[in-house]
Amino acid sequence: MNKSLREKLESTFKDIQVAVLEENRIAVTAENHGVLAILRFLKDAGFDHLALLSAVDWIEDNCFEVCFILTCYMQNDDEVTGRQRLHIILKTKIPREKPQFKTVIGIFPNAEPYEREIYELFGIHFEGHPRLTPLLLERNYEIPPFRKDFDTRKYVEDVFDKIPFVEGKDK
Amino acid sequence: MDRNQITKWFKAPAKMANKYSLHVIYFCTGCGIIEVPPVITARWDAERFGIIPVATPRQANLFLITGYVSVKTLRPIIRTYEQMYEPKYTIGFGSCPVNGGMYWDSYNTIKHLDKYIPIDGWIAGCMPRPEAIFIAVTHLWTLIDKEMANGYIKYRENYKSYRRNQEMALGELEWPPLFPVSDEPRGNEQ
Amino acid sequence: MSLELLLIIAFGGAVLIYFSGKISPKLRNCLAVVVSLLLVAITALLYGKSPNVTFYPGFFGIPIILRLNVLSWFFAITIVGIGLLSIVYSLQYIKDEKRLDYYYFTMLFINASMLGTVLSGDLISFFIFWEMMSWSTYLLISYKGGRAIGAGLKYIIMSIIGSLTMLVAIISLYNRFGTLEITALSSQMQTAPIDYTLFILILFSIAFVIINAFWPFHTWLPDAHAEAVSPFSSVLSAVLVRKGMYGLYLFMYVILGLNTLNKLSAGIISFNNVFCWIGAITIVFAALTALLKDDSKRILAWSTVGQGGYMILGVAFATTLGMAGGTFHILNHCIYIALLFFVAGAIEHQTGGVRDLNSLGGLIKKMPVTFVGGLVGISGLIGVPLTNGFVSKWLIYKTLILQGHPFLAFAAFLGTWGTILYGYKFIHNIFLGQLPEKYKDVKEVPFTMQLPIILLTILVLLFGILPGIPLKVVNAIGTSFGFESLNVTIWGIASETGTLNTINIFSALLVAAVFVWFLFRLGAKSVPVAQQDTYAAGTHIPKDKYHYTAEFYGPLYRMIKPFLRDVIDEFYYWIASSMQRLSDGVRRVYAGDVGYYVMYIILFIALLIFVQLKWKPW
Amino acid sequence: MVTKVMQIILSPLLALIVGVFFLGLARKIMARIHWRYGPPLIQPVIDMIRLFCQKSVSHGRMFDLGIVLSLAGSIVVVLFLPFGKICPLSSSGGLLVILYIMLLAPLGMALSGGEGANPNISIGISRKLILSLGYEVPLLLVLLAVMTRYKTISIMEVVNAQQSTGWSIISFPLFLSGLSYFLILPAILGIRPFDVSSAPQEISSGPMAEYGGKYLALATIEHAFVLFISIALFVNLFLGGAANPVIFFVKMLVVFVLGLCINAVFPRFRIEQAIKYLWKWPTLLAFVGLIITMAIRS
Repeated sequence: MNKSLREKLESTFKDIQVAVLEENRIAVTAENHGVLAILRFLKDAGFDHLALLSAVDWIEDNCFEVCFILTCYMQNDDEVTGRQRLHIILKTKIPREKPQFKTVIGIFPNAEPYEREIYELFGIHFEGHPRLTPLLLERNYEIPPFRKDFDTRKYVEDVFDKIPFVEGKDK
Repeated sequence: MDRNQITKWFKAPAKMANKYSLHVIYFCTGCGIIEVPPVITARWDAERFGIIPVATPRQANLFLITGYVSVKTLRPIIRTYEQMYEPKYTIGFGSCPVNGGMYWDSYNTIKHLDKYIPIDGWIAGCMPRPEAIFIAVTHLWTLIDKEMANGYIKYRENYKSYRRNQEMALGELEWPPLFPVSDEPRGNEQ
Repeated sequence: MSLELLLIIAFGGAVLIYFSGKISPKLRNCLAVVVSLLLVAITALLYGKSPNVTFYPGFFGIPIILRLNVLSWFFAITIVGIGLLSIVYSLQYIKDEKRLDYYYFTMLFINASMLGTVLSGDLISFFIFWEMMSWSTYLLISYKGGRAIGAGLKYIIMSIIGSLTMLVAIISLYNRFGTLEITALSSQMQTAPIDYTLFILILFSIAFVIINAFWPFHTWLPDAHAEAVSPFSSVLSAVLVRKGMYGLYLFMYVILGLNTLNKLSAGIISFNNVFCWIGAITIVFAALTALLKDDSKRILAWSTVGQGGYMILGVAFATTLGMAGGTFHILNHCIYIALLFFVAGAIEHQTGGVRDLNSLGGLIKKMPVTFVGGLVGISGLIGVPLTNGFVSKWLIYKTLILQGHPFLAFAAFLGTWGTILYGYKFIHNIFLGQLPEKYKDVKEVPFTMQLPIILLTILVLLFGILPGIPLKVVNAIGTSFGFESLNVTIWGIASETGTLNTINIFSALLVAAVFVWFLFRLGAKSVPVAQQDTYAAGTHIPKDKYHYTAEFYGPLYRMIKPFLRDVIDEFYYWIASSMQRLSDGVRRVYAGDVGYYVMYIILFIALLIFVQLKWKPW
Repeated sequence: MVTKVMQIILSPLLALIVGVFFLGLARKIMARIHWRYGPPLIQPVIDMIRLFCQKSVSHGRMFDLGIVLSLAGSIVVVLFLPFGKICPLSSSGGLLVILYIMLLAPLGMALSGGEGANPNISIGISRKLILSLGYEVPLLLVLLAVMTRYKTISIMEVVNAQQSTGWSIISFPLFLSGLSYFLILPAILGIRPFDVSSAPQEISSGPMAEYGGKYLALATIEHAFVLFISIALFVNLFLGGAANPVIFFVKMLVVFVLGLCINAVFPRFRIEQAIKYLWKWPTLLAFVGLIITMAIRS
């Protein structure tokens, strides 16, 4: 089944690399402007469940990598052979200075909290997102905490360690 | 009950009563709470020592914080501590409330809990066993005996610095200060 | 101090106030208070005496008689007392409404006509004053317009039916005995055949059951109370509804007398039994329906319907204890239901017309006097010891149990527990819990509205702790009907089958409360704290959202709601709509132009000819 | 006269001692059923001493007066209940007065809880009142059956009548009423199968959510009195009430331990289930008992 999918993908989209990692894992890397078209194509092909939307911070080659993992919701794992259902991992790279990306809520509505989380922790701005507000963190940070250049130890020193212990009597 | 127990009862009934009737309120944060049910049920019966879990801080006089304290959970912990009545004791369960434990360098956890509320007893261990609670309680008894379990007195006297620490960690606090902080107006009456 | 002077002041005062209102509102207000005070003074002075005045206004030669005995004095004092308190209450309450002269006039006119019904010595004047009372009540119920007119209409239709049956009975009495004077009637009724007395009694009791809002005829009362103005709804529920009870007393005991009443039974179905079972159904049905209501005045209206059942349970048993219990309950109910309507009116006045119990709360800190009034009123309604409701209920229960009617007693107990539930809901949803943001600056009611509340609260507690005072009058009523007198003492009833000593209960409770208060002071002094500082699992308390009032007894509603559909109300509405359809059909027949009428005549003649040819009847 | 005053002082004290002893015993027996040691018998006393020494917070004057009224009401009820031969105020009001004064305790607690401005408390109180409506139906039928059977409303006469005609739990018609009373005893006491109104997990101990320090101490004393009153009423009406307090105490102990065994092993009812149960079997038994008593009497 994934053989034919590979040909279909390579035929419809031009600058796209499709690799079969393992027996039912397909990795697709594409340019970031073509991602929405690929997502729509895969959704029509039956992969209607956006299992995961996350980002990776490649600080050496100065780019973020946004990853989508899609599965077909109705096709469940095969109990007999233990073979898992077919997962498609779609990756794109976006520049690190001013990280921009288009929101995928139009195709997958359940991506809304994922995008808010990535915005809060990585700083990737998703235009077209209805309410891009902080989701988890209590305070705001100038460098989003999940980035590699965010030095947690220094942050802890200058925020928490500055708070003095309480000894002796107040004046 | 040996003879000096009875004399102790008559000399200081309040202190003895505080020792042998510790109504506990658990703050179930992090991975510590899984150690508490065995403490209450048949295997390590806590009721032998007069320790009963209660529902609200108003009825409790022992506050057990089990597990790491994230910045967000610090608010309810402070509010719950302030809602408890005066002779109250707190025990930090596990190494995370002590000094952040394995999350010592995380941006999102509170490292030293006793910068924000006074802690009378610590139980070290990355999730200590249920018996550790009884050891802590027995130590608490000796502290109460020697008048050293005075976390709540320290909180009352140094409330200004505690409040300042809390505001430094959490930014603006939405509940009025418990004790009159001299420069701020006292907002506790109706 | 004769009776005509009393009536002249009552009616003349009403007219005087209407015209003085044209001059200046202030003059009208103080005149109204002066007139009511005068009425109370005169009635109080008339206690011992029983004057009898007859005069002939040239009306078929039937004499109009005014007389006063201890029964009518008992009702008269409640009428003028509650009348005075509601006038004082409405000085501030109704200040900013329009058409105040009309309001004060009808208010005093109703009081006067009720006084007239109570003082009348013969059935003609009784009927005249009764009609005056019904019509002026209709005028005052629909005073606020809008839905009130519908409620007033509903009331007037049902009271007209009652008056008509009463008129039929009066006419049949007149042509049978030739006189309508009550004392003469009572002597002649002894000789009348049983079925005739039963016929007269049923006709009269229909009128009295309608105005007393017993179970089958109760549907007008909840609407009338919810729509009427607060001071009037307290007069309406405290005193006007109890005219039905006065009528029942008049006929069951004064005219028929004890022995004929007991003869009125065919096998087990005696007149009293039927009345008791109606009373029991009223209690249970009204108490459980009141639970479902969310409007503070509707809850009180349904409780008025319910409490009527206790009175009839006591009275219909024709024993000394039952009579004492029923009569005393009339007085108690009149006191605490007026108090509760004043409290509901005060809340409505201060919060700008809000009666919905789901959106109120926490007013105890802002209106302490009203809270104490409401609390004492509700505990009187429930019958908590040391309130007057308890003594009368104790008497009623004792009769029911000792006469061997446990199921009636069970229905009465069930009604009491229903009262506890809706009583606490009334107190909790208005006074306790979180104070909503929009009632932050609600102040206490002005003093003229507080005065009636304070007076009635003192009365509830006084008659609860020293029931001897009212029980002396109640006992006098009983002896006037021929029952043997009760052994009444200042602290309650002393009888061998179980005494009630309220002084002991009061002193025990006082000592226990003082002892517990010292135990309470033993602990450390407690710090007062704002309503935001309450337990919420450590989270911040949202404004106005941390309050549980909507669907206060949710699980219970879901269980008893299907059984409590007001079938009687729907039945009446069905009758009304079918009557309307019928009259609509008739309207089509008389279309109005002559052609139709000629056609009808011809058709009719053709029909006659056909019948003659076919069957030759002539 | 002196013995009267002595009795008036003695009976609440006795009731308090018995009630507190029952509280301690309850926790000990519950622990033993759960295979654990359980606290010492005097643990409630220790708790109360500790609670009295704690500071506390008050939400307004009604918050204080309500709990005082509730405890005073419970003490006054004890004065009307015969404890063996001691019954100080039996002459001024019988079973009806007891039934009505038993109202003061929940009403006082409800008023003071309502002032605590906490929805947990309001939900707890509304459940408590629904539950009281639930168990009052069978309780009233039971009391009416007893009253019609002995043709009196004074409890002392019921006790004396039972001396001669034997315990009413054995006599035919009242056996059903006695069984029905025993079935609703956990509901009256508010213990395990029916503690839906003070459920610590769901509504953080209902009406007691805002009580701490001396308020909680008074609330536990009031609970001890309610424990004593409900069981003493059962013993007086159905087990013939004893000649001297010791036998009376033994009878109460038996009834309490039996009730406790049911309570220790049952999960908690939801409020609808509780009402359905209360209005099904106990009411049926009480109803049949009342019908038969009326039939025999007339």
